Amino acid sequence: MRNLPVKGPLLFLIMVFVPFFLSIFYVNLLTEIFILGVFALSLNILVGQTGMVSLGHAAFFGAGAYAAGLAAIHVSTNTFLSIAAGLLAAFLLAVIIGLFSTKANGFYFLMLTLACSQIVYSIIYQWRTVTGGSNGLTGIAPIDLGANIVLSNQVWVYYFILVVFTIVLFLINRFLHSPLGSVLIGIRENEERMKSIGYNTALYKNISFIIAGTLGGLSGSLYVIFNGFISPAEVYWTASGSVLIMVLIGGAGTLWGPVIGAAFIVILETLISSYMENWMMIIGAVFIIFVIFAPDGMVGIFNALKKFFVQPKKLEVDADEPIIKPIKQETKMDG
Amino acid sequence: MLSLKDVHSYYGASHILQGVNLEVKKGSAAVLLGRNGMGKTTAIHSIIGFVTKKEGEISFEGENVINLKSHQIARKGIGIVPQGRRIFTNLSVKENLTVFANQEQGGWDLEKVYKLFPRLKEREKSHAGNLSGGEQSMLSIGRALMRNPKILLLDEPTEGLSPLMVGEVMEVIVKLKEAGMSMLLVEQNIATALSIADDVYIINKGRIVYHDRPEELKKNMDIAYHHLAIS
Amino acid sequence: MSTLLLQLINGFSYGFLLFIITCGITIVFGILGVLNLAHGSFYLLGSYLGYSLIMKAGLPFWAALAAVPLIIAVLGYMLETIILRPTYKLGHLSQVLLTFGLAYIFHDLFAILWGKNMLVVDPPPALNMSIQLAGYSVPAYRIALIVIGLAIAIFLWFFQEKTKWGAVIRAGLSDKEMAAGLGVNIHLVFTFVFVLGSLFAGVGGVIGSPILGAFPGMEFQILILSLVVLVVGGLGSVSGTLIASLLVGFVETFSRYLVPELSLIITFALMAVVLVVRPQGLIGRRV
Amino acid sequence: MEKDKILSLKGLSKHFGGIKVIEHVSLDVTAGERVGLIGPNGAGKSTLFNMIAGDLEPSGGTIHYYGDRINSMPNYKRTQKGIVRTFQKNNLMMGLTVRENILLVLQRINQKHTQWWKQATPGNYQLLFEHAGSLLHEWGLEEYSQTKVKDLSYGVQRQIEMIMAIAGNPKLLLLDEPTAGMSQVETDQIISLINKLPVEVTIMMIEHDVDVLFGNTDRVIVLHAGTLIADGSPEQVRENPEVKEIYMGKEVIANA
Amino acid sequence: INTTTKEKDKDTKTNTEEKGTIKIGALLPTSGVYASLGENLLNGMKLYFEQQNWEVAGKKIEIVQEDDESDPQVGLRKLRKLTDQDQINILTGTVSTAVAYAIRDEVDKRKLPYINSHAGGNDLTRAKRSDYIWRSSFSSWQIGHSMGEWAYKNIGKKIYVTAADYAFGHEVAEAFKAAYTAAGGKVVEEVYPPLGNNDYSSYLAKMNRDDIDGIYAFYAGSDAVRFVQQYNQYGLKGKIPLIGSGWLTAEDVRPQQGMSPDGITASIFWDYSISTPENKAFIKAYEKKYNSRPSIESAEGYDAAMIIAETIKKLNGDISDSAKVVDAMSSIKITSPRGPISFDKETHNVIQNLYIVKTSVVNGKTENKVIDTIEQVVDPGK
Ligand SMILES: Nc1ncnc2c1ncn2[C@@H]1O[C@H](COP(=O)(O)OP(=O)(O)OP(=O)(O)O)[C@@H](O)[C@H]1O
Ligand SMILES: Nc1ncnc2c1ncn2[C@@H]1O[C@H](COP(=O)(O)OP(=O)(O)OP(=O)(O)O)[C@@H](O)[C@H]1O
Ligand SMILES: [Mg+2]
Ligand SMILES: [Mg+2]
Repeated sequence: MRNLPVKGPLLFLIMVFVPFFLSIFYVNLLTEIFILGVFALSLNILVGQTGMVSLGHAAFFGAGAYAAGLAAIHVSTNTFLSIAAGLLAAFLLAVIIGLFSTKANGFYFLMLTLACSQIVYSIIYQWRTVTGGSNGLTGIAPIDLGANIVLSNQVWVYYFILVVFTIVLFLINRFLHSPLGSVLIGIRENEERMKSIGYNTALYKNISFIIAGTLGGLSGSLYVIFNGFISPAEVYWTASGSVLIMVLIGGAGTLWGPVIGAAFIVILETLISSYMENWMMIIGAVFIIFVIFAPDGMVGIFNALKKFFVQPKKLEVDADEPIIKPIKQETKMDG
Repeated sequence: MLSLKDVHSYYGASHILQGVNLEVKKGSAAVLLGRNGMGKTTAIHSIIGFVTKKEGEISFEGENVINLKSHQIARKGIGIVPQGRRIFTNLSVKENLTVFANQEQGGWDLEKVYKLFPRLKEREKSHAGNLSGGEQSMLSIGRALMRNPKILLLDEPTEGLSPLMVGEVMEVIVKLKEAGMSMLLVEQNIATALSIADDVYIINKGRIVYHDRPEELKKNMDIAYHHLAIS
Repeated sequence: MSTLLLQLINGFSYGFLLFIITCGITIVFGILGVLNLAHGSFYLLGSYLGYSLIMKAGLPFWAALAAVPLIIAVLGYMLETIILRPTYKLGHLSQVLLTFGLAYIFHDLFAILWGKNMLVVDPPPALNMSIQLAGYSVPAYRIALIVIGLAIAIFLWFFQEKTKWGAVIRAGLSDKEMAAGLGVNIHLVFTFVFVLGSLFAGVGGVIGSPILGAFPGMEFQILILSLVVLVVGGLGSVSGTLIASLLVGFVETFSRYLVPELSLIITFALMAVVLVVRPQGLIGRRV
Repeated sequence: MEKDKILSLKGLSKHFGGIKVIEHVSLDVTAGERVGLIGPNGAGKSTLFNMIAGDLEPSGGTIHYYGDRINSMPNYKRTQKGIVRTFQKNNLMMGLTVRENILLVLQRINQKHTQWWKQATPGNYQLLFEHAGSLLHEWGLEEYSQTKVKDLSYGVQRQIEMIMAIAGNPKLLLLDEPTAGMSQVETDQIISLINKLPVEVTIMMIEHDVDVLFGNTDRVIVLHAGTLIADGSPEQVRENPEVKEIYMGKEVIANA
Repeated sequence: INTTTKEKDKDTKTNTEEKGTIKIGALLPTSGVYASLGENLLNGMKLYFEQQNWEVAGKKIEIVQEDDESDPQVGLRKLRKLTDQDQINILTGTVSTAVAYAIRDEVDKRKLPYINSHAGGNDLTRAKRSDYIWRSSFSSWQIGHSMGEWAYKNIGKKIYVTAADYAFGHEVAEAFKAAYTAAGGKVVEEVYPPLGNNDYSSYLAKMNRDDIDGIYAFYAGSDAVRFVQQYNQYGLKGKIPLIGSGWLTAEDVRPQQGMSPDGITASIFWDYSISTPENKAFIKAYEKKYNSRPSIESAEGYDAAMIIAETIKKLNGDISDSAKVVDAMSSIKITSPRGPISFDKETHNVIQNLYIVKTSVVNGKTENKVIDTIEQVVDPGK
């Protein structure tokens, strides 16, 4: 993470030039990866950092997307207004759901979030006059940044979403290992003990839930801006499951893991399903291989490789020289 | 009865035990002393098979058990009172005692354990997780006794026990020894340890740095103090 | 009045059907701590095998009911020993992912083997009729479900509460290493439990197929339903699961009758209410 | 004076179902006192601590802290107000490093815990990291600074428990068997560090090592079956025949 | 099992490079809830083009199929792949209306000729109408409406309406109710169980009443199997007549329903029992090739393929101008297995016959039979 100031901007620059080299299809695919990347990043705050595994995160995606879409249709096509509407809706929903679901722990929390998101789903599904029911909300105007700048070209949409994505990633990078971020990590490790050292864990869990939910709403509104539609399928529990898998496959609790996971799943799904009908089987097999051979996700693999190639000498020393870890006696003997 | 020859153990890449040699003779008590973090628990865990990455020879009644699985080792007649007690918190006190009991070769049964620790009988139906620290220690000892092992591995069994209880447990240990039970005891309190030991080992950074009979050690406590860094 | 009686019977039979379907996942999760997301797939495989044996090979229903669970149990045995075992040290989340991957694989396998249409199994001939009750006809098979479900419940309750096995397994859950240190071959125990859970998934598959049929994607419906019952009941006690199954059965049956507009959310709303009021489920035990 | 009375228990009781674990315990502790708490196993000592620290709610009676009734104040608030405890059974953030564990305490004391815009690196939070470093140095545990707690031996973990408690700016420090599982050296070290704490820090200590206890307290309280049976100077309590009978036993433990 | 579409397509590609190829994108689900429908649609299309030797007006035909999983997000992603990567000339498919709506703007923006071959959402040829989107299948309205008057005349004056709770179900039920009440009938009560519901016993208990003359039901797939079976098991069969849409007793669900569908009447635009020469030929060819009966969707796929081929023929193989393609398509009039069909130039929806079919037991199996025809139904377009 220390070298991010160099690597980050470089990566950003590469991404800026991507549309000049890749066909529009890949630009669109990348845009989608960024959107789902934000979604996965938001869930990672809950799952990877605070240790609360949620199976209902799609509710916030949906809240953000529907609010943004409805705002675009009924109020104004201004994109910032749509996003604001999406953020607000997701925020409010997160406050409500967080209030009681954070009281439960572990598997109960998972199921409670699932229940809440299914309730959100069925509200969206059954409120046909507003949401279009199972057919979804369609015909949402393209990006309009105000002052008559309408981004109807997919490449501009790409840039817009790239910028938003970069900002989110930058902030999350700061947040992940900040003092507040480490409070959340502490809760993941041992909530009871965190209380005993003076943290109101219920409050922090709620904060975590609200941040994650609101960011989830952001990705939902970006989705609407990008695709021009939203349907209940994106709010169904399977959508929550798939973002959870992105986080886990990529590497929970790491910065890049969720993004890599999102890219991996999107690419895998798009490419494999074009070439063979039984793509679910392949994805399933990939999961299994990951769990058994790379339990820390893709980021775990990278780290292992890095360790293997970058510091092979150090490892050998470790193995050869039988230094037992505790060598505190030296300090002791001095005194 | 039990002997370790040049045992090396690892946690991942860290090499903890670095050639430990140690022997427990039949019907005797060997005591393992050492400061915190020197490898006492690792030695015990290597014997019972909780540590899997290890080399060397651990022979029990003439058979090398170093490559066996925990449950196989335990079934050979090795009982353990682990550090931190590790009772089954979601079982009742009685279940903790009876579920793993091995009554085939007589000796200890529920009644006897209850007689030794009346407190456990009072709490018989409680969730073991609700017991006080000392009560959990008693339960852990009782659980090991119920297996009627040939050798007992005791990792700081008196931790958290009141002085009265420490006395009683020590008495039991002495009686067990008289009845022919062998044991390997890890203990922090030197006085307590010496009072029942037949052999004393001191471990430092994963190596046995001292071994003698307690009488010899008592004659020259400086050595012990030196190895244990007591000034 | 008589509609009420009819709905009561419907609630009971649906509740017991739920219990038969979910008891397998309960055993595995409650005792083993493994959230088997492939449970729905095991169930569905049971239904498909039942279909092949009964409708295609012409075996009697009861013979299939004996054979299919055994096949699934063998499959469970292989999966547990080959794939699942290496993941126990990695924690619960790994198993969730792993079994989810399995569910994906099964999904495509089923489509290859049994196609994408819905398949239905006929109930055993002796029960393939309707009984007249209070002026309404009720399928005899539904009544039989109540009896079968009750029998399974009693068996499992006895197994978990009245034998030493239950305690050994619970001990293994709380500290595997220590249980092994006390001479228990904990791997064997885990395998046994998983096999038992698979067996009941197979039983559920065969018994459920005349009512629910079998079609691709159904495994995920069954899975969600099982999870709801599991949580409402309080993770893993047999009695909790039974009560939860009946509760869900009744609430669904009656809500459909009284407030059909809400039937989509009613189970989830029930689960949310139970969890908010009792975060440990009805018969709660900390996991 | 209410003011000096840092802690005051009146008729405190705790029942679990039918089991009466603590019954009508009344007790005043003056600021700066060093109080030892002994009693047979299962007497209710840890339970008493749990109630003072807010991990358990009393079934009856009251707890006053600096004159305020805190019966139902949640545990984290009590910690913020200076009631800091250690646990009889190691209770740490196992997956984090030693330094991270300590920083979690320090950042709260220094009101930095709500900052989210800067990574917690030594550069950004120099003071906190230096403080953590000096604590570890003081205990001779620097080399474990980056080790995950779960990879430490049991005894070292107990030391981390102590460091975290002391780092938490306690006014009332509750130590539950601080030296259990410690070797002789570490025991001595802990005692000397406890004695180095500022005089105004009030300490209550449960300890089965009677030498440690009688040697380092100015008042000893004895609990038996949930009731208070003795309260006095170490000498008085030591000579109390009832205490000898129920607690000391035959005193096999000679002074080594 | 669906034999490898992809391999087949690759074959055609290699032998035909020089002649010029027309690529038809088929956005059809082969996984997810509507997988079997997608498969049948594709089978119908392939049958037709095979009969043409994969060549129309001198051009080779290639089908590029993508699985939309009936998920709008995936559908849009796959549409982009079809247009950007595969450079298709004509699009067809989508079973799910939600997917059709989701891709509507993109299709319109790209001026891509699109023959919708299944999704029935009314709005696709109403408010969301596009110059480039034409529908050869049906609109929900056509399905529901066609039964309204007939039911009033032949079933009775009071009816209970039930449908799966999703947009399609509601649209069909609305159209039926409007036509039925307009004819003079009274809808006594309605109930909408969720899609994919597994137990209808309590709904059936509600319907089991003496003051109704019939039940109108819209269910398809597994819902249809369960509903019809339980309708029988709970003793409603023989007491209250059941009518509905053709999917209630379609070719691909009836085998699973046992004898339960006996006596049900339904309205649909194609049925196995239509005894025209075109249909007989189609069925014969289909059964020969796939060794199973065609379903409604197979016929839809066959028809869509036929319309695409006719359009290409009209333009002599030059389909470079979307406007001309659309224009050519608008005046197509053919007689397909389902009877004479043409397009409504205003709405772009198909004009077709609807058939009332009744199910009865023949030789120990259930069979449908056309008992009435409602000629040339035109969707009102609003
Ligand atoms: N949650 C609980 N439910 C039921 N009984 C409990 C619970 N917690 C503690 N007890 C019982 O209360 C008694 C007192 O426990 P406590 O932990 O306070 O003892 P202690 O004095 O600290 O003993 P030790 O010196 O062994 O640590 C014990 O007998 C214990 O079994
Ligand atoms: N799971 C583990 N992974 C890595 N290192 C470990 C692990 N457990 C223990 N260690 C290290 O092994 C060394 C020996 O630990 P061990 O527990 O055997 O010490 P001990 O002598 O029993 O100490 P104590 O008196 O504190 O119980 C310690 O340095 C410890 O940090
Ligand atoms: Mg140890
Ligand atoms: Mg205690």
